[in-house]
Amino acid sequence: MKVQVFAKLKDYFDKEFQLNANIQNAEALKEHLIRSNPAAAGILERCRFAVNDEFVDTHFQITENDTIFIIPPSSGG
Amino acid sequence: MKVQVFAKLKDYFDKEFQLNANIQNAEALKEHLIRSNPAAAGILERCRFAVNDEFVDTHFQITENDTIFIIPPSSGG
Amino acid sequence: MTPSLLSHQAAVDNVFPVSEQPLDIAGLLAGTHHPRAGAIVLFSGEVRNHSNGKAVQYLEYEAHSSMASAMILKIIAEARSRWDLNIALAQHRLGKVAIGESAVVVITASAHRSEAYAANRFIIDRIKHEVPIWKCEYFIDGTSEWGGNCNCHTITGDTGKHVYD
Amino acid sequence: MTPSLLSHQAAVDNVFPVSEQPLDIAGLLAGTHHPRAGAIVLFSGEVRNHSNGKAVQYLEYEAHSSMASAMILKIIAEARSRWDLNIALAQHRLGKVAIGESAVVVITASAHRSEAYAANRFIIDRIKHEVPIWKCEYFIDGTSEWGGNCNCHTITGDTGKHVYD
Repeated sequence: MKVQVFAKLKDYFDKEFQLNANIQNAEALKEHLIRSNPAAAGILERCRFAVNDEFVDTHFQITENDTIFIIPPSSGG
Repeated sequence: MKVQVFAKLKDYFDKEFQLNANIQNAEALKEHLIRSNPAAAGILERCRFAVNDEFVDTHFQITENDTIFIIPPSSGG
Repeated sequence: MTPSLLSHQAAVDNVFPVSEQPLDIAGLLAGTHHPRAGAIVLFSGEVRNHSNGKAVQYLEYEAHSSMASAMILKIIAEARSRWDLNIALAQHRLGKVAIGESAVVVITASAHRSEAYAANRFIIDRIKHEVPIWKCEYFIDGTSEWGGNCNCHTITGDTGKHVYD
Repeated sequence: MTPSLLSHQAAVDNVFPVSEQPLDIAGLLAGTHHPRAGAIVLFSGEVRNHSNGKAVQYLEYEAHSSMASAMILKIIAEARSRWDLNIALAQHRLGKVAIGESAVVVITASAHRSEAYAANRFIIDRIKHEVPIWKCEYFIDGTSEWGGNCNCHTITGDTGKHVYD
């Protein structure tokens, strides 16, 4: 899968990266990322996940060709 | 005293006119005008009075040199 | 404070509360940027092409001008005392106003948006209910009517007391 | 409907919900006259020179653009379904934004003012809390910070649930 992150998450991860680990769903992706960079746990716990311009819940089944966007809390306006 | 009226009141009275009757206060002025043109009673009962750019109450003592403005309900905006 | 900001500020402070000329909404808005204001709210009351089911050709506004001006300034001062506003202005058009033109504009600016919205609404509600300005609607069919009067007194029992929903 | 109104209308309907260019607030407002709209409300969220006591030099907005655009259009559609609106548009600036410039504009128009205010507030609240747009504050002292996050989840216990005061 491809992962794309935004805003403060870029302090912890590349803006875009490929993950080939066996990750089933969005929750597992979050846990994987926290293990790979524990300092990002705080912000990751407050993020949502999106696929194809729609939010998905943490049980969303990720397939190999998906691009997962990790969405921190909004601060627009 | 001088009297000045606005909006719908102009259907019943001249825009400005002089009154030399012995009229003590705003309430008496209203009654005088209703007697002189009973068709205006409905609108006059809903009007307020102003002197020197301020609303005055119906007991306001009118002196000879005052200009009394009769103010229908607002319909600005 | 930059010179351009100063001149904008001056332009805005000199807004006269009633105007026989078309309201320059874009110009007023351009003058209301403020480095401390995070939120600007503008209200424009515009002339509709229908009123109570009748086709409107244009409106004409009459006022007790000096009293209307004084009252609008007082309402703005009251808004400033209630909310922390960087900018507060209002201007009402007088005379003939065409469909789609602005009859009244209110601009408020504050650090946060709640104040700007609340103050804006407060100012326009007070203007519409209390300030001695009257509209006459001229209809396509040739008739005309002094219309849209505040009739709060039927609820409050007092021509000096209003309900601002 | 006059030709000039048609072109205005077209201009407004083509407003893209996010823009890398400075927002043309006066132009958008000029395009939002509508013969059936008696009330127009405009909100502009502008960049303040201070944030949490620190002097701000400028902001930079980042977005998940396609998702942000889709969500803003959906929020506008929801506003239109809740209120009878003649006009509803919103545009958020992306990239570097200077002090006093507009970061976001919302314009609503309706027959009566209550709807225009309520819908306007609804749209900006939803945009600020939900749409994937983030601001980074660059301070005069050379530091920067991703700031002002929605933290409703601390109240609602759910990153997808918001409180709009």
